[in-house]
Amino acid sequence: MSKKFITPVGDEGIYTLDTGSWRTFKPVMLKEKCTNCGLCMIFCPVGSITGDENKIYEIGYQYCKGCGICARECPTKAIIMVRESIE
Amino acid sequence: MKEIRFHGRGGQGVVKSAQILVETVVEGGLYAHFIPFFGVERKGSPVFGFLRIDDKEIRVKCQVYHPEVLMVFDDTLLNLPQTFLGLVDHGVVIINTEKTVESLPLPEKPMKVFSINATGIALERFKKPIPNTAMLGAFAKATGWVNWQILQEKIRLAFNNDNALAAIDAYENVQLVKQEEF
Amino acid sequence: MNYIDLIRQSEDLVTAGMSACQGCGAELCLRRVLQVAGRNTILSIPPGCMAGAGVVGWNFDNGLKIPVHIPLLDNTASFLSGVTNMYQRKNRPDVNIIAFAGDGATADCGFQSLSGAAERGEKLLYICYDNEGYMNTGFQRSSTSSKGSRTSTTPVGKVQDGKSQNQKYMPLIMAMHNVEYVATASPSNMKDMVDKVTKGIQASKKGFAYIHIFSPCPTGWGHETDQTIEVARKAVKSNFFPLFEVEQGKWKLLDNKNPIPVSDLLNLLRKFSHLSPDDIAQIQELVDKRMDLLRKLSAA
Amino acid sequence: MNTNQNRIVAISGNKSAAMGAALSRPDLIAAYPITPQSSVVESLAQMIAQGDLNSTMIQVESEHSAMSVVQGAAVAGGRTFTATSAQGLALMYEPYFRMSTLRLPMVMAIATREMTSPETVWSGQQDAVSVRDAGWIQVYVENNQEILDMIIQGYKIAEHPDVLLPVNVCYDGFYLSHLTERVEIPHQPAVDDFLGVYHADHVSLDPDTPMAVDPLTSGEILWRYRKGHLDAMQKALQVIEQTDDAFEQVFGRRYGGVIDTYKMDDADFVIVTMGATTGTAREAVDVARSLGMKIGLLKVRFLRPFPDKKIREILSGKQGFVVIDKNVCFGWNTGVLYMEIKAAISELGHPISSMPAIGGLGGADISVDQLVTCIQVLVKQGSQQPGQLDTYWFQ
Repeated sequence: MSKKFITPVGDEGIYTLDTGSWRTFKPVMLKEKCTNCGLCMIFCPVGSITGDENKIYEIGYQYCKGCGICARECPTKAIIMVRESIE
Repeated sequence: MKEIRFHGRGGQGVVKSAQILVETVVEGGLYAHFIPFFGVERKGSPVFGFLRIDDKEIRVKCQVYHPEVLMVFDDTLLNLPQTFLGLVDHGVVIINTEKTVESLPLPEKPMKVFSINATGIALERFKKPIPNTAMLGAFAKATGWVNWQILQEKIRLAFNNDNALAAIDAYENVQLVKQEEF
Repeated sequence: MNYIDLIRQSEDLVTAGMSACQGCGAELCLRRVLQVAGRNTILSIPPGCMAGAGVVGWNFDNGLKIPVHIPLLDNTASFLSGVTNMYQRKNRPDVNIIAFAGDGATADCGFQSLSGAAERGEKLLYICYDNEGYMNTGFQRSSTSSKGSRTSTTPVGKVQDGKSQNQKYMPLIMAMHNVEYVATASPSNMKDMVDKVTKGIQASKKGFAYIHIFSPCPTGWGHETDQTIEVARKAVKSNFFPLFEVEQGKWKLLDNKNPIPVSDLLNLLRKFSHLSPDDIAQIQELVDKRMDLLRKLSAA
Repeated sequence: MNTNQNRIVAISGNKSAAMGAALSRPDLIAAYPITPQSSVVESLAQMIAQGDLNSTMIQVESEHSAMSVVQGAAVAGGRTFTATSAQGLALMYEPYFRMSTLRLPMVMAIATREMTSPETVWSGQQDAVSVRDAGWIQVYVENNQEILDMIIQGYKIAEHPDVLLPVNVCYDGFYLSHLTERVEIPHQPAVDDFLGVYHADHVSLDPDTPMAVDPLTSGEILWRYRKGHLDAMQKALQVIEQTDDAFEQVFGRRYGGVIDTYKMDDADFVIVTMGATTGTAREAVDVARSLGMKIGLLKVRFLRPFPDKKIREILSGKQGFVVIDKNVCFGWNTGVLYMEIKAAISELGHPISSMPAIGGLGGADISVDQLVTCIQVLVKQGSQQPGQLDTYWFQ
């Protein structure tokens, strides 16, 4: 008997929304001001900011919703929000 | 099928004693069942229940309307109108009392009355006014329907030796005090 | 390990794209909690913003990389009681059993099962993300909505002025259950939150643990999406949301010696924009009284 | 099988339910006290306290949580048990519905009871029949032996890969729950053999196989789950029969599967019962036959799935029937079982006389004499007119 329609379960993959398309402003990191403290990563609600093994932090745009928390919380004002424009 | 109705008060161990009788009959290889009447049992309030004994499976699951035997755990219950309701002619009534049969309020009806001071026996044997195990001894003797050896064993198992001794006392002292009149 | 390194090195176990609002405090907290907990975790997320945001999956897909279930709105703690007992029975006490529930599922209809599970000392960590209302259904009041708060069911009108009742204060209620661990946490104080989640998970191996997280909601509360952390920070600094923990009966309170006035927080939030100076003074008084009580409890 | 090792005891219906559950070795039991069920969980707690039963017992704060705890344990792969009655079942409804729609097998005993109002604690079947459309399998039993046997069979049916549904074993509150009678207790190894070990492989919450249990599911997909659930119910009709056969082979007792009949072969009229009234009605059939009435008995054992085909076969050649309902079907002026049977016979192709009868509400007794009188009314009126007769009330 097929197990597909017995109990509803999600085991075929990860459900992912294109939240990158939600932005009207996007955060841009000014690397010359960045001290790589990592607070932007800590406070990013969507997990779009990652740090590598050298503790260098970077913003990924695929899922960034453009909330602006990183820009506001950056202690050195190294992130600015810029208007998205149609490419 | 033999049908017996129990009348007692909450705290007198009516249900427990009836269950012991069922266990006794079942262990003897026959069939029995007991349905307590489903009131809200409170210490002192009247309680009753229905016992059936048969040599084949008992199918009915309802109250007993025409008992052959009444087990009356307390002579004060004799005044209640429902106590004698439906008792068959020449039925057996087993009463826990220390009074004489003449002073008991019995209806005018052909019946056999057995008397036993079950509360007195209980107080003597285990210092508690719980007449149920003594009543079982009286029942065994008065009806002859259960295996007396097994019953004593079951009482010992459910309670203790003092209760079994109370049953034996009652077995030996239960009196037929009235028979087949009217 | 430094908490920043811990988060940097931990796998994000939540789907990369989930349907939570921009600047959602709860999404932030969920990701961080699971980074601390790791893959050896079973999560229950009752109906609410986080479940609605798709992390319990959609059709045949999961929204997390770990096993997750959406219990009923009112049975998260009892459902997980069954799960954790089976895991103890299967001799797998290493599996973290965690609830991530909103305030409605915690303080309102889920309160009975939560209290029951806490009283029984079930081995699980129950986290409440408190955004002070039913935000997934459009900001109706809950029992944790703050006094004075405008909600869709306690509107501001000619004869009514937002929520007139005081907030039910869950952290103390849970502390009074004498459980293994109780704490409050705020996303603004992330190191503290990471520490507390770590402790909560450890405590859940011995008994019941409860963490109450202050979870700003830009959509419902009416602040800019980038202000989420600032709002949370001001809530802590004004003692509007005190940070404390009770570890096996031992109290520890983060006491702000010079708290900012609560108006600094309230002024950021549209849900309080109708309040008069008198109203704000009343809220300040409530906040001060609660802080006094917490000081007494933690001084003992 | 060495049946000598079976024990004969005299126990109450609740104790019988507890013994049946214990013999099935549940991993986890959760329960909350309610009259008349309470002594089921008291007995189980006692067995655990004595070390006779190795189950985890969770003393919850409500029936809602009782069902939720067993649900959690079931999703985590456990075999579970609980018991309830009336208001407890009503409080449980939310996770109760979910248990079946998550397709989690388990057994729950219901010591059936009247629903308030008026305030009552006594017998009746209103509670259990009210949840007949919540996706559970429901069996109604006649005596204490059947309680025990059907709890064991219940697990076998519930866990069958073609079924995967939870099962209610419903027995009349007080009339069985508090009735003490002879019960044969099967030997544990025989039950272990019969049931086997439960492995849930259609759903689990386990970090080793991460999955979302109950993700959001849209309408274009959801219907498949409902259809699968209905199909499983229909397959259960077969599984119930097979299980009864298999049970008889091991334990020597059979119950007839989804229905049972008594003195039906030459009967013109039929009395239909469900639950403990059946035994009393068997006696009434004997009495009525001695009075010259050609009456037989149909015992409906399963209300869900409903054995419509078998019932239609049984009733097809008969002149009329009466259905004894210890419940009411609001809106139809009858009991629930009557309506179900009426639906089942709608395809007979010829009219048949039928009488709804309602009694036993709130613990009211139904005696042999009363049933004989009811049969007399059926035979008299049913001989005169086909179709639905006036509802007969036991007073």
